[in-house]
Amino acid sequence: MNLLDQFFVIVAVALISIAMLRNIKVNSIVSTLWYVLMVVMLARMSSVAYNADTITSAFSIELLGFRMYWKFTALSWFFSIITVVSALASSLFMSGDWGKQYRQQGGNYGLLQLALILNVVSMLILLASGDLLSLFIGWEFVSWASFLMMVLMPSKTAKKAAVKYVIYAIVGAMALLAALAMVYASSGSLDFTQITDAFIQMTDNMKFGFVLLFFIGFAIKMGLLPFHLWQAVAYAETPGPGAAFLGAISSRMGLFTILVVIVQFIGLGNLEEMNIALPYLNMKSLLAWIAALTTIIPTYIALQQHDAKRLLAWHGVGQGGYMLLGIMMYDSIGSAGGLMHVLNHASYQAALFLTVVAVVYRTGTSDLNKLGGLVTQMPLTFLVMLIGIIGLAGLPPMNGFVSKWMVYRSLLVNGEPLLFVAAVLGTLGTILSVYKLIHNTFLGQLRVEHQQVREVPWSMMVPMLGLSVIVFITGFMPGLILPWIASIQETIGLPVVTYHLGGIEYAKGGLDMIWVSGILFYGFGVGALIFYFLGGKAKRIHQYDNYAGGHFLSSEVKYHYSNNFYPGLMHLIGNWYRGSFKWMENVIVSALSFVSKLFENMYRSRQPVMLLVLVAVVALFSIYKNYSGAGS
Amino acid sequence: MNHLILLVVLPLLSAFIIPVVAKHSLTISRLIGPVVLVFILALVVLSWNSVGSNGFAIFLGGFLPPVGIVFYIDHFSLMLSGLIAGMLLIVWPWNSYVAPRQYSLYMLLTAASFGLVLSADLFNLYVFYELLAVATYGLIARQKNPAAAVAALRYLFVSATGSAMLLLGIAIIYTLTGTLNIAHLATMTDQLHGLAGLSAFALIVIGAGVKAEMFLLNTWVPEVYSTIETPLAALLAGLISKLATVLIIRVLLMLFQQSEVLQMLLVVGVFGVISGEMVAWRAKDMLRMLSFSSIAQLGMIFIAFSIAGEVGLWIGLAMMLHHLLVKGGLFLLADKMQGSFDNLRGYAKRSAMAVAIFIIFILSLLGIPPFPGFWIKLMLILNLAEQNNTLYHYAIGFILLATVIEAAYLFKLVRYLFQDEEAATIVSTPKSLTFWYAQIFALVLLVSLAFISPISNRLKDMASQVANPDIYINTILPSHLSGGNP
Amino acid sequence: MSFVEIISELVLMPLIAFVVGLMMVLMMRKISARLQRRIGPPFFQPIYDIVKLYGKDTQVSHGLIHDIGIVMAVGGYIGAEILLPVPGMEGIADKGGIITLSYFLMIPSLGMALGVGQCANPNGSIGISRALTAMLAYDIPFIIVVFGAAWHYESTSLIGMIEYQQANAWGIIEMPFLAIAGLFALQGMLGKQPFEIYIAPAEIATGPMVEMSGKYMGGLFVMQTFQLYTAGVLYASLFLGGGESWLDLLPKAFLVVAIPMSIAFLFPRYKTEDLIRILWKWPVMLALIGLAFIL
Amino acid sequence: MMKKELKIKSNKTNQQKQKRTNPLANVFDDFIDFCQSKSLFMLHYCTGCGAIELPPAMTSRFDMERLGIQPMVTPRQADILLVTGYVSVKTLKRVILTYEQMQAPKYVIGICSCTVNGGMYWQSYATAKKLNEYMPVDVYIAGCMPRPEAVLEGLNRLKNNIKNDRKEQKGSAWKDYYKNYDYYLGNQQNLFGKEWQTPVDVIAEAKLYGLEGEGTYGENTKKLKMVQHPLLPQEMKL
Repeated sequence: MNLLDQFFVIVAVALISIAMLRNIKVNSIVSTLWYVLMVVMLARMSSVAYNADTITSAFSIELLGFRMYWKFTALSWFFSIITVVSALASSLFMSGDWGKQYRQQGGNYGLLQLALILNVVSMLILLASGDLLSLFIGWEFVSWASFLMMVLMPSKTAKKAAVKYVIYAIVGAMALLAALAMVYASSGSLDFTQITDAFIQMTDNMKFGFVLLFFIGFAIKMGLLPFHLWQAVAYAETPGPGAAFLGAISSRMGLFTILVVIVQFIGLGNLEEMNIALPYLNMKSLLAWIAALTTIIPTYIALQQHDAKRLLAWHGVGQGGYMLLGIMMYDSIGSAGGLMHVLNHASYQAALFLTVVAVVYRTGTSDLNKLGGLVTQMPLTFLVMLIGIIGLAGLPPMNGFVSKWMVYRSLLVNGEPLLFVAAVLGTLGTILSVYKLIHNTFLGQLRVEHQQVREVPWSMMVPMLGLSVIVFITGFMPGLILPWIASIQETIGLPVVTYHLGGIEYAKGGLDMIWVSGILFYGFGVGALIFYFLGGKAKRIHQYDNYAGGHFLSSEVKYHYSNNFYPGLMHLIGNWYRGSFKWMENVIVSALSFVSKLFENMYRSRQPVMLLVLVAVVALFSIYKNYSGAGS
Repeated sequence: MNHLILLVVLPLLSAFIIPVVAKHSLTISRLIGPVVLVFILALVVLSWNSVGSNGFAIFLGGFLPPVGIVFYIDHFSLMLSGLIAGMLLIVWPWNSYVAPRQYSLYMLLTAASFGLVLSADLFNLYVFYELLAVATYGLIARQKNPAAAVAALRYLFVSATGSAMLLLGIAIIYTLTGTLNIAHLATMTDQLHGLAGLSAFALIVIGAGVKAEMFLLNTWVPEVYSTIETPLAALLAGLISKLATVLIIRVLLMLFQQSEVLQMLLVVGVFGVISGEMVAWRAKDMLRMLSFSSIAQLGMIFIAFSIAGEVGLWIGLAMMLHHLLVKGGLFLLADKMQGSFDNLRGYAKRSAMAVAIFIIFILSLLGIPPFPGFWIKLMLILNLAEQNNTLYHYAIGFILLATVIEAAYLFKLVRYLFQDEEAATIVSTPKSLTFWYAQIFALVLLVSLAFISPISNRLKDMASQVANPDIYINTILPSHLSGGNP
Repeated sequence: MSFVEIISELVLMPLIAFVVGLMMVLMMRKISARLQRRIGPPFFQPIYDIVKLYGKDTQVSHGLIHDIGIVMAVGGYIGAEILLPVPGMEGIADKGGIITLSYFLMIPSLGMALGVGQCANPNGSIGISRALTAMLAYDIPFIIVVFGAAWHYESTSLIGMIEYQQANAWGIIEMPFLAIAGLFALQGMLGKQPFEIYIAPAEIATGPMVEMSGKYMGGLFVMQTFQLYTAGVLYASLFLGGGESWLDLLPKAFLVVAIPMSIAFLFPRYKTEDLIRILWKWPVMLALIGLAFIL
Repeated sequence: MMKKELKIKSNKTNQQKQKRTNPLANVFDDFIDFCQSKSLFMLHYCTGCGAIELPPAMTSRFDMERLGIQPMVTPRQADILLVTGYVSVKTLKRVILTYEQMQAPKYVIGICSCTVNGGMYWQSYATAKKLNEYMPVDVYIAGCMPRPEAVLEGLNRLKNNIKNDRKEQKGSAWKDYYKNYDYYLGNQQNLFGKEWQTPVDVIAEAKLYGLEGEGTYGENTKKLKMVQHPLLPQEMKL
């Protein structure tokens, strides 16, 4: 039994014990402990992450002529640690008072914990997969586990979204199956290494089909354009901590598979050689453009949302674009940025989702038009959200800045002006939208009905604070993460990044986050000195003591700005993307229903016998034609 | 081993006895059917090991081929026989209000099914096929609702026309060769590969295709399945269609194994898959949806059989078994779920177990790992991909597309089941007995997961046995006929 | 880099920026006065204003975040000044680079936005909403300009860019289109007419500043000095060859700031959507043309 | 009568400021006073015709900015409240709220005769006649309407008052509002009724900044206490 086997035994036991335990309290404690144990196990396997080793499990299945086996590489380890830590945070969050409220509202707490561990287990199976078949099976497990998580919410929209998700997931799975068939057809085996061989043997057209099939399969999970429609609603409509978990890591499984299949085994160099139209547009740049558009469009859709959860979920879709964009740059900094963004995004996204859930826990709504001014009531939650949005917007000194910086740097070095602009456009949209989020939730006027709201209990606060510490520390010292990234790059055959504790070393302008954060905090320090030592004391006043052009404010006067937060912008660009891509779904559905209507009419034919005779006549006639033709 | 002839004889006899006995004792007449079926099931199980890898023939009345009636028995036909017996036991109408005449119809159906599986000459096949048809007409027509009567009439018309074509095809073959013994025919396939021979084959396929739910010939299916009693529908969809398929496969394998024919089968299959799934997508009630879905599944089986050689055969067999299990189970579950989907709202709350089983079935039907359906679909797709023919590759695309559509409608249904508000007219939970059967089906499905390797090996053996005409010929024909032209 | 050097840079750079910025504010007000045929404020007016504001006897705060917002706004700029290389003080600036700097410049805006948010005054929130929209508008041309410059000088470090220009030719000569586009963006960045909808005194009561009194307003006045200084020096470093000495740099910086000021009063105020439209149309077009020349 | 008393009280308070012995502190205070006199942000509450005289005072002809005076739009930012014309009862409520929302040191200039004694609206039932009954007025600029020169003259007078505040005790009329709040409140209550209150808690402000005087509390403030809905600032709760 090597470490990986032990790890999987622990995971399996955890799954069984969580499924068996009926007692809510014991279940909560035990499941949290299991996640801690998993983190410990992963830490014991850290040689994988630091030295780019591989651990292969002794366990394998031989079935129908295929051998499935499982292994851990630096890549698997990286994604696994994110998965397990996010699960730990979610599990801890739901284990206390949140879970109590959830049960009181009629939720099945045990099932939620079970869904969480099932998600973790299925992701770990996927992450450890050693060949295409085990990858596909793990992939499907992940899909259905997240489906289970999504249907837990009783609302009608949640179910609708979950079913939509299932259809998308099946489309992805089928695309993947087709790609698998292509590999099998050319080599008779489903090993990862066969992908490369199969690819080389293919004709140009087949190569396109091959790459696209894989890509579609993975892109659907990741919510890349044009398959982005399912994700946000489905994630947003998942019970709180579950949404945090799914939003943090679930859709990144798509990125993992892209990294394994497309980057490692097909190879970005090969993609670069596949010209599409002009010398400028090859397969790699096409994918990069898809990534860039994914950063823009979902981000601006997020800007339109007025539900905090949906807003965050749409950002989750958009941020995926950065990851892919960085990787598609095929250089050391860009891919490091893309990979790092997975962890960074997971940390702040989970934190942000949890803060929103905390707000919902206290106020009962995540509608941004029905909140406001909660900062005095829930200051720590505000702090976590502040750290989270700084991370999400990619401003220094949080970790989101580091990874985005790397992506920008790489775009600059590689001379991709339009992609660069696209990436920045995404970031700007993010800033707008996260300000709206924090403003409409925590700033502005406190509503009368929220005057008694208090800070959330510690069981919910601890995971939020823990995550925000991660957001800060990995931003302050990216060098803690970069060795893992370097090992991954080594494993999957990308150029390896040079790093130090503070960031990146690069001849023409590197990044040292310790300095950058230092300067920033120095600036804040000086600013605080100026503020607190110059000038007299200020008087704290009530929100109704406010300038309103001489109007007297009271609790009857709603003096708050939240609905349609960016009217000027929306007036201009609102029409540009409203319903974009929805038409695609609609076209497909109506085409299908047209064809199916035809078939239905056939089945309803009034003259079945005539139809039968007709078929016979046609069949006989065609045979006759065939033969007489062959004869002459 | 000649006692296996009882498979046909006993049900036939009991079919005639039941009305007579019923005049004296209703209870005994009720018991005859199940007892016979149990006996046959035991017979099949007991004689499984004694049947070697080559199979053996039973010559009725001592007449040797090509003249006499011959039954051919191998593992494949034994398996089918077992399934027939088991299936009939499951759907057996225990209700007290069922008339004895209906029992005899069921027994007639049983006898015909066994005959169809075992017969080794075309004319006998036709006879049993007709017998089967007659029995089903009767069963369908005996349904209480008027819609069923209309459906039965439609079925009667289509099926009778089909039978006529089957007969015509057989007649052409007889004119060409002067024999109807399949083994004998197999020795002179070159005579059949002409215009007339192929036409005959086309007619046979069309004739049998009516019951095999082949595309364009299956216009009777939705009406019938959605109006009749669900167990009966399960029987028709699960079993009878398979038997007709077996007939086609027998003829195909023995007499017409050519690539064009296989491709024709492929095209028909693809159309079946696509049309079935698409129409099922539009369906508004459960039974109709399931019956269209079963058309699609049959199409998939045809696609599997269109792969030349043992591979296609064993995948097709596996699919047949899987479909039998899953679709049978679904029909059993749907026993009480008739009517529009709206009535199913919130069903999950009333019967969580039923819905859980339902989901297991549909996941397997869709081919979601790790359920058996996945492995079958995987093997089908990988083997289609291996074929050196673009037609087969397109078929993959259609299968995948069909799966997506299938997922769309099945999960639309799941959404209804899980919806919170309850329907206006509440659908009652399934009857305990059928529900138990459904549970057993699901259990079998899950247990089979652990035995994928052994099962697939068995199926491969069976397939190699079936796919090899030489074994068949050598077993049935006397050496003077087979030896000359092996 | 010695310890003393670091300390002196940390202290001196913001201080210089403040003093120069005060003069820029004065220049701005003088220019506008002269354009309107007025005399304009006396020389020390910016100092009077700031001292008066910090010397207010009473002032109101809407809560901790209101205070912290001002700290962040001033502090963020102080940090940014340190990252902006000026003659003789480039040691720390080397740690950042143009990307870091442009993101640094968003911190004060974020800080102010938070502070204004807690004031619970919708005028302020509207102002922030418009300011952020304006940022979205002018950052697009600005970012293309930054890209063009970084690509042309083959460096993302401002020091590298300045070195390149001093060794070769000024950016404005080699990339005139980008320089013009940059100037356009600068107008928006400084929030001068016609891009000052987010202040709109008569409509939303100076937007973000609506609830700022005493030292809060004073902090914003200090921020304005930094803002003008940053804009001037940044543009000078990108296109005017930076400065070998202060005598070289300061005239350039003043000139850069003087240009938008001079144009500002020729225009009315644009609505938000018009502001976006014009900033996404002309400067972006110019910048893309400029980019096409250098790529 | 009342007015005289007020004068005396305000003189006392100004004397308190001179108690600082540190010469540097004196210089510092002088410097701040100087800057305050040099930089005045003005909020013009344009109620009547007098407002028409302000644009020429601000623009190129007279250019207020050379005196360091510029217009501002919210009371939070402003130092001077210019009330330009008659003040109706309804308007006065707003004027008072605006005044209370301004931050000290704050100055009030009444422009036109109407603010001095009601002017041509003397007989109106709906106007408040004397502005200084409701808030301390630093400078009155009489006239109907006063010319821009007069306005500038008034502003200059105010500047001098502020500059010489500590010597001549002229520029601190605003403290009077805190120290004699009861008096002003009484007048306001007379006009607006017993329910009158603003969201600004003047008494708490006076307490916080040590501006309480003998006249801060009185019968009128007691009445206010009866009807007031106290608006305590929202504290952060952990």
